[in-house]
Amino acid sequence: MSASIDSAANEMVDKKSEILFERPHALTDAITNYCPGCSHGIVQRLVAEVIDELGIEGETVGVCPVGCSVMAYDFYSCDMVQAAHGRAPAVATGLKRVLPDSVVFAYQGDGDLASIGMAETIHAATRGEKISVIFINNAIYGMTGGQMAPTSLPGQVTQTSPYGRDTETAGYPIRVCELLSTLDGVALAQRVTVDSPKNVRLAKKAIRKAFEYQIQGLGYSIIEVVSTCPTNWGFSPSDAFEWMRDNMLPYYPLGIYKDIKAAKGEQ
Amino acid sequence: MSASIDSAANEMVDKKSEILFERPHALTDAITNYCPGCSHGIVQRLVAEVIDELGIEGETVGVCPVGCSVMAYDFYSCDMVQAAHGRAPAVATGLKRVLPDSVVFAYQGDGDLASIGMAETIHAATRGEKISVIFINNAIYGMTGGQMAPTSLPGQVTQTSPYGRDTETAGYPIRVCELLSTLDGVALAQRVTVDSPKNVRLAKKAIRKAFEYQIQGLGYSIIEVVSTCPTNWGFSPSDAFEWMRDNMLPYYPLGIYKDIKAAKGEQ
Amino acid sequence: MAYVSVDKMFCKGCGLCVEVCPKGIMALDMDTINAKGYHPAVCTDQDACIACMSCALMCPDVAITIER
Amino acid sequence: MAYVSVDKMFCKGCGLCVEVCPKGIMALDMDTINAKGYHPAVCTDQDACIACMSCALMCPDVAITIER
Amino acid sequence: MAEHAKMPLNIMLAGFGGQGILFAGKLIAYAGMIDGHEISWLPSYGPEMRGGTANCSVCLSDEAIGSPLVTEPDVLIAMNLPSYERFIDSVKPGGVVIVDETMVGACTMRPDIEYHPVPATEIAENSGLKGLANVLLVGKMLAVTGFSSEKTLHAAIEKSVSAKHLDLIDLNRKAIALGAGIPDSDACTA
Amino acid sequence: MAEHAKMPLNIMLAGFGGQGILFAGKLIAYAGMIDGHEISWLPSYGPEMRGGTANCSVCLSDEAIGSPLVTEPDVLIAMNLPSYERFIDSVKPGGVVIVDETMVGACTMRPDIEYHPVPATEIAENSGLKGLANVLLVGKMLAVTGFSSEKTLHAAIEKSVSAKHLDLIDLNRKAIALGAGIPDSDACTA
Amino acid sequence: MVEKVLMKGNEALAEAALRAGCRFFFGYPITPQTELAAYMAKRMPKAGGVYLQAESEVAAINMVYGASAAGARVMTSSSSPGVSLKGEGISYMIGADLPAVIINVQRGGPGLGGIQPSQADYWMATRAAGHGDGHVIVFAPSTVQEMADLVASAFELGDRYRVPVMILADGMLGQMMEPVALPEPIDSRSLPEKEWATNGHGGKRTHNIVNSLYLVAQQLEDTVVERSQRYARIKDEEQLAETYLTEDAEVVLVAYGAAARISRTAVAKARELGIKAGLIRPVTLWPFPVDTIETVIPVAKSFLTVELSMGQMVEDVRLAVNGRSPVSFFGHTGGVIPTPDEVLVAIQKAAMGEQFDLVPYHTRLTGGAR
Amino acid sequence: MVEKVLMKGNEALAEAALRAGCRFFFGYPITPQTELAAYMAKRMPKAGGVYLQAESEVAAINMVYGASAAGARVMTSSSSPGVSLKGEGISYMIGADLPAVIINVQRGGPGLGGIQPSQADYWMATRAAGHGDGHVIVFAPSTVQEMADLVASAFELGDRYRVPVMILADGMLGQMMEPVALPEPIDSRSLPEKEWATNGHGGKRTHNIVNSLYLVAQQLEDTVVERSQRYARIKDEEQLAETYLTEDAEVVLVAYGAAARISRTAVAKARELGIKAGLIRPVTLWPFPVDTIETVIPVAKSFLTVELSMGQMVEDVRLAVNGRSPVSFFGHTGGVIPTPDEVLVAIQKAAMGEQFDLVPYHTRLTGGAR
Ligand SMILES: Cc1ncc(C[n+]2csc(CCOP(=O)(O)OP(=O)(O)O)c2C)c(N)n1
Ligand SMILES: Cc1ncc(C[n+]2csc(CCOP(=O)(O)OP(=O)(O)O)c2C)c(N)n1
Ligand code: SF4
Ligand code: SF4
Ligand code: SF4
Ligand code: SF4
Ligand code: SF4
Ligand code: SF4
Ligand SMILES: [Mg+2]
Ligand SMILES: [Mg+2]
Repeated sequence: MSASIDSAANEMVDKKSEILFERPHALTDAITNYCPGCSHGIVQRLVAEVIDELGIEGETVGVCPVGCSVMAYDFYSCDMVQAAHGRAPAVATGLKRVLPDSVVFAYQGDGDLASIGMAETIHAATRGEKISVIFINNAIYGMTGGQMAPTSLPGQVTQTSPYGRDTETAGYPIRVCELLSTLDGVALAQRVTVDSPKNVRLAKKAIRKAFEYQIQGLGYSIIEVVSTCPTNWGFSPSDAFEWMRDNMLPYYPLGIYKDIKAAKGEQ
Repeated sequence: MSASIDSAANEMVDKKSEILFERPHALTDAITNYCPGCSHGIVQRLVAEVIDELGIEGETVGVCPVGCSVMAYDFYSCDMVQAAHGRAPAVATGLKRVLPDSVVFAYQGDGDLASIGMAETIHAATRGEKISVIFINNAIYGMTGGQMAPTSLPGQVTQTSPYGRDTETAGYPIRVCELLSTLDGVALAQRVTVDSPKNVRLAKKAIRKAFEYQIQGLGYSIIEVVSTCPTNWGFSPSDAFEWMRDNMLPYYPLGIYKDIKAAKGEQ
Repeated sequence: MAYVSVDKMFCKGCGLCVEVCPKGIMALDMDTINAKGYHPAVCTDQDACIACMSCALMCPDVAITIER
Repeated sequence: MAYVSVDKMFCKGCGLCVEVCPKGIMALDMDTINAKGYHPAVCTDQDACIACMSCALMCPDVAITIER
Repeated sequence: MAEHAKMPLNIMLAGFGGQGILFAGKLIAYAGMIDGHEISWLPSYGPEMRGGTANCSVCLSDEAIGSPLVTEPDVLIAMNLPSYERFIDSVKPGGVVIVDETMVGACTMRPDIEYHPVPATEIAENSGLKGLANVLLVGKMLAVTGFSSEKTLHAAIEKSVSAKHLDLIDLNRKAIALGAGIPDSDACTA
Repeated sequence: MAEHAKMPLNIMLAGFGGQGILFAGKLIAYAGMIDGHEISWLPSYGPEMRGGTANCSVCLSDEAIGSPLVTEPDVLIAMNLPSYERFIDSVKPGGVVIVDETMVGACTMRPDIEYHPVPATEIAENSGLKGLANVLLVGKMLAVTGFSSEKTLHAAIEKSVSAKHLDLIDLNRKAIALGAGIPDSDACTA
Repeated sequence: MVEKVLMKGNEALAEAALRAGCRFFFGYPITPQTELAAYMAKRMPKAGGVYLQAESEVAAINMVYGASAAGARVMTSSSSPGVSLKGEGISYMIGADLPAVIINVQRGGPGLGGIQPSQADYWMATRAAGHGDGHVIVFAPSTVQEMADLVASAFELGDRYRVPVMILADGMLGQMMEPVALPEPIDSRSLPEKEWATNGHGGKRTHNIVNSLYLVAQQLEDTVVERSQRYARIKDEEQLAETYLTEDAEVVLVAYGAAARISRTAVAKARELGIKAGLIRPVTLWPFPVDTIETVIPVAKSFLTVELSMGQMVEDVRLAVNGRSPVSFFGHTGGVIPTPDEVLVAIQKAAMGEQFDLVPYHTRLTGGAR
Repeated sequence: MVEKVLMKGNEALAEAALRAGCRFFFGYPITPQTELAAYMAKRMPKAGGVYLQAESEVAAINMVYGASAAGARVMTSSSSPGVSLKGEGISYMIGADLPAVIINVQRGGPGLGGIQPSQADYWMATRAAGHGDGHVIVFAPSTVQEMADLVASAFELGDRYRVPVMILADGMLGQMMEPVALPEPIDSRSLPEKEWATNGHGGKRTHNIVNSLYLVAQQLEDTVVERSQRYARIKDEEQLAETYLTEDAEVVLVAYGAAARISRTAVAKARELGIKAGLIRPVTLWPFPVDTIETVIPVAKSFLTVELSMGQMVEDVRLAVNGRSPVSFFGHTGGVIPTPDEVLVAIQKAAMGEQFDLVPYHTRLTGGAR
């Protein structure tokens, strides 16, 4: 049988066949604008799968600020709001305060969340705003063509650190989970990655937990996904994951940085 | 002898008398706009004393953003720059990059530093910008008449939290030293207060260290001064200190949160 | 055994599925080029598939469906 | 013994010096009112002063000079 | 000016923060409103208020009020010396000036105005009305200008004082009556 | 159009990102500049570039250039099918169209243009000039339009290629010569 | 008849918003709008609404953006420097067709400036609340009563046309008290549903999107053009102005807000001197009431614009008059309040047929009456 | 003769700044000004200067404020939404009399809009860079050569008048390459000292203060008035415009930047058709070159403004013409580039004495040529 799924082939599949894996309902049929092999695609799918599993598509509003995922409003089937660069936490706050019974998530890049949007991030977190933030840390400004991000590594060459990030003048990368976990309003802060099927599964679990904590009204939850940008890093997708493992993970260790339930001994 | 120091009385003082305490040179003769008994006055003097002791008045540029200390440009004898609300770290960065051999300090309130200016604060800190920040944490917006600050305590009544700060809706106070000490660019983060002569002495030592670290090029230094706002708290100056000791200090413990030299075993 | 199908329209030929398949049965079809200019992936041996889902989990473009 | 002088122009009568003086010799002069409407502080007994500097350290308006 | 005051009547009240300047202005404004006039009330605001002086413009008129900022008052109520000095020259010729003599203690140099010094703070303290010198002066103004009636002012007090403080309402009424009855001090006629 | 090209000459180059479209445009622009013409070079930019198509407008003129955006090209160089399809209709009647036949493979439906298909990618690969199909096509354009001279193009190459890559300069020169010499493929004349 | 209460302008704005069904307020403290936020902080929790002090004006306007996207009637307020900071957010609201009410209680500028009343943000309000082609509707109350009344209109028009609406007040109007008859509270449930709102599709419709991004230029132009058609309707239907003695006026003053109050007094004084002066008081600044200007053109011999600025609205008057009469300007800025007598001097000059720009230093040079 | 190099407009701006003695650049990434920042990031460290990627546009403009206060020649660059965010900071610079060069490589708006060329920030640049009474000088280059040349003028005028200067470009000019003869680098040491700079008094003078706060209204007004006197001088002395075939022009086009290039082609085409068209190209947008407009008034029968917006500069043209001729508008917005033929159609209409606002949907309705 051919691997193609043109309609004829589809019809040949036994009607009673069990579907083990398919496109989640919470994703539209739009082809994304992400480059081949970009982590954005994986993480975006995980969020959609979680929405499906929790059966909350009709009550969910997503916020996509500026970054490579700016057009996520076309990709998700739930209601979507495009937000100004860095302001997703504020926009999500406005939404959530009006719709306290809805589920509001923001999908932010590292430039968005940790550079221009740092004040909004810290304050949504300290307010314990009941939103879930999916944070794509790819150590670069993807959308604008590869400038230094607040999470770019020391020595990392980017368009705006052409001689490698010099910590003397450009400072040090920010570890967002570590930073946020000092704040009282944070219910969950966890760092994951998606470089292998196993890690993808773990990432999804974390995202699900973030949504659940929101639904339980526990506060602000953030899942930082250490990600790749094959295009601007100049690697193939799988080499990009390799570079990420070798260089980013030591600086950004995976793990749970704050879990309000675990802390309370509930888990 | 009369306590008044009108000129006649002054002349009566023996010329060879030793002066044990006097107005520092780095302060002008202007009468401040601070309310009676306000901590701002004490801390402002300490900074001036440190400038005198280090003999750096001619090389120092101070930055005063908006807040009760907005007019500090009239109070210090060194060059002064008034900055937009929250942007003192950015303005100080601009100054310091042009004048790397000068000493640049920013004198910020809690609304200024931890609310509107949070992004600038975090980023100046993570860049290890070689500036010294004097941070007046009085748990209120003094200048605008007593609104809730990011550091207002849970339950604290202010003009904009008339029923007491409700952490469910208004979130939790931010502990700035704890937050900043997670960042690599920070050389010194210390919390002090000025409620007694002893603590005033300690505060001055800390401020001096902050300036010294800057001069040594070690990075960003911040001295948080847990302070009072008798006017907007509605207490007498000394009752205000009492309230501060009873309520603020438990939430904002004094101490050194980061000291790059101590960490390196140099001190 | 499972049916692994790749939607050519979505696939961007990134090769991540190829990389992770424990059975080595995913490959890019160099003879096909889709509308976006990519060589889509294809399962070269459905019978060998152990339905481990690795390919689908890694696929950034949700191009893969797995059925039994 | 030291000379503690308070500059009336600067003093805002906040009373912090009064509060901290270990010898209890600082007081607000209720008979004087300065241009800003405050009762300035005054040292009521120079001879008792131990030059501990407490008053000056606490003074937010740098109104106090201490000499020996 | 003892007959019923002519409209428009522009009033400036000034003193230290804490002397109740804004409240006194509000009483006058409410009275004007109850009497059916157009009225406006404008405080000075901003950091200068803190610890410093406070002042407040009140306009009563029978036509729409233009600028609510009183620059040439028909009536000046001054509760301290700096305020007196700041505003005395701006009073309209023929205007009324009422000062808390306890605080101001100055005699006027202007022959072209009606000058009414009353030791309001002192009298208030001696009459169990501590802190109500401001209202006393409103009473005095009522007597001098006839801008309203005692009845109206009582109603104004009810609107301005929270109903929770019934006792305060009473004290305020007393202060009005007392103020209306105080004769000019003769400090300056001597 | 084989005689020296008439000015103004508006050129559109289009293909996939990575095919060197912008570089080919730059060569033409530099050549025009060296020849003393007014020139402009305008890329398409933005996210659409990523992975997708790239195109570039080059204008040569003897007067000040107005809009640098070429909407009705005198010359179209197309390096893939989507680009060919997007721009073919906009070419001026009488204009020149040069396509990389390896990638485009289409024959034109327009009788009112000069159509020059050459299997540039194939020839480049077979001639040790992998990746220089773009420059080959510039050579072909030179031959077809006479917009400049081989000498000028050599100078343009020197300006466009970093001096560090002397070998590259040489390869580019070869590509120009090779391109100028390729005859039109007869794929479409059949 | 509704009983009148004495209220500050800032408080009237807040109370009127509550009565117009606004249950969401996001702001950041700044003088001289303080009382508005304080009032909201007190009342919102009791009204079952949300008062949230944002971390900055930037955050506040983006919270407004989110709340409006969710379909709520929402308000923010600030003063000049804070409104500058909202520029990007306002532009986003325009681009995403989101209504909201934005209050600017203006103070003196530029920079930190001062905290006294000013009208120097006229251009920012009417021309360039942010980048790009776009407008907000701008109301300019001149009494406390009008502050209360215009809030309701602002929410109304915002929802009807899907544009942000700004109320351009100033420190004087914000701080002063006047008697006000408060409008009746509306029943929020009676408001029409916002079908475009991103409030969760509940499985009942396709997903809604709130967005201002259009990477294809032609698509972006199409949205801007569609919006400009709404603007054209607004210009046709929503101009508002009050006139005072304009019927036979030879010198027509044009002034809004606080400046209009002073001008009105000056006009009355001028009439006493036998000068046929009149006043047009724009209540909407955008759309600018060109139709009202048109009505006075036949009789008017000259125009005089009075502003608490160096002269901004005067350009709109000149555009409307288009050379048919001289248009002069008189103003003070930085918080200095012109006196009616100063304006009277300017009226006298204008009555003599001069055209001038009487910025303050000129007045002082020529011995203006202050 | 200086050898010409082929450069992108964005790069020319950067290189010219370096040659004008600018050693400090603070910016935040945004399309379509990317190459400028990238160029600075590469060159500054080698030139002994500072390239710093700020955490946001707000931070960037405040770093510029600090660097300028310290006396440096300093630059920042952004594109429309980012420039909105700089509004408060620019207003502070105006208020504190601090010079700097601010680049806006405009893109389509409002909101996130698009990234294609646009001129829709004209009002923001010329009227309301921020709150309060204040202006920045605005230059509008229309070739890459001019981008290089105007940078030097911008630094010059900024320092001379102590005002921020904006260069208003657009995505087309930023991205295109043209030959450019770069200006000679200046010797920074030859620049006059800035006595007002807060660079440490070194015991040699009293302390300098950089500030825009004046709590006493009269003091604030005095500073604004003093500044407005500088503005008056700028208006007298610094207007710049280029004319093309205006001497006998009956239809005078007014267009700047990219729109001027297209208009120039259209004018040439119109001349071929026998229409006496001409073009005024403002090079300074503020001060607007009213003197140049005045020179063509005697002959001009009608004016046509062409912009990549819904029509903004057209108001300045109307203000300058003041009713003496009809002033029409034609434009596209959102990144759509008008063709010379479309402009030609508009010229033909204008030549027939009509006054119109040809926003794009009209063109399409009337079968305009695109
Ligand atoms: C106010 C503003 N500044 C700058 C930009 C330009 N911009 C768009 S996306 C982006 C950064 C993207 O990086 P990141 O947030 O890390 O997302 P990624 O693309 O890497 O997923 C920037 C700077 C903008 N759109 N708005
Ligand atoms: C952009 C902007 N927003 C708001 C304000 C108003 N404002 C002035 S000072 C201040 C806060 C003062 O509080 P803080 O920083 O804690 O200083 P403090 O007065 O308590 O010393 C605010 C909100 C302003 N000047 N600018
Ligand atoms: S630029 Fe990088 S982050 Fe953006 S879509 Fe491409 S690979 Fe992903
Ligand atoms: S308001 Fe508070 S912080 Fe400000 S000067 Fe007065 S006491 Fe100090
Ligand atoms: S499901 Fe597992 S075995 Fe089957 S094709 Fe995918 S990766 Fe290979
Ligand atoms: S992972 Fe998905 S997109 Fe990538 S090659 Fe495989 S099927 Fe195609
Ligand atoms: S120096 Fe010490 S003892 Fe002397 S007056 Fe001051 S506090 Fe009292
Ligand atoms: S501490 Fe200073 S200001 Fe306070 S009362 Fe004593 S001398 Fe006066
Ligand atoms: Mg990123
Ligand atoms: Mg504070």
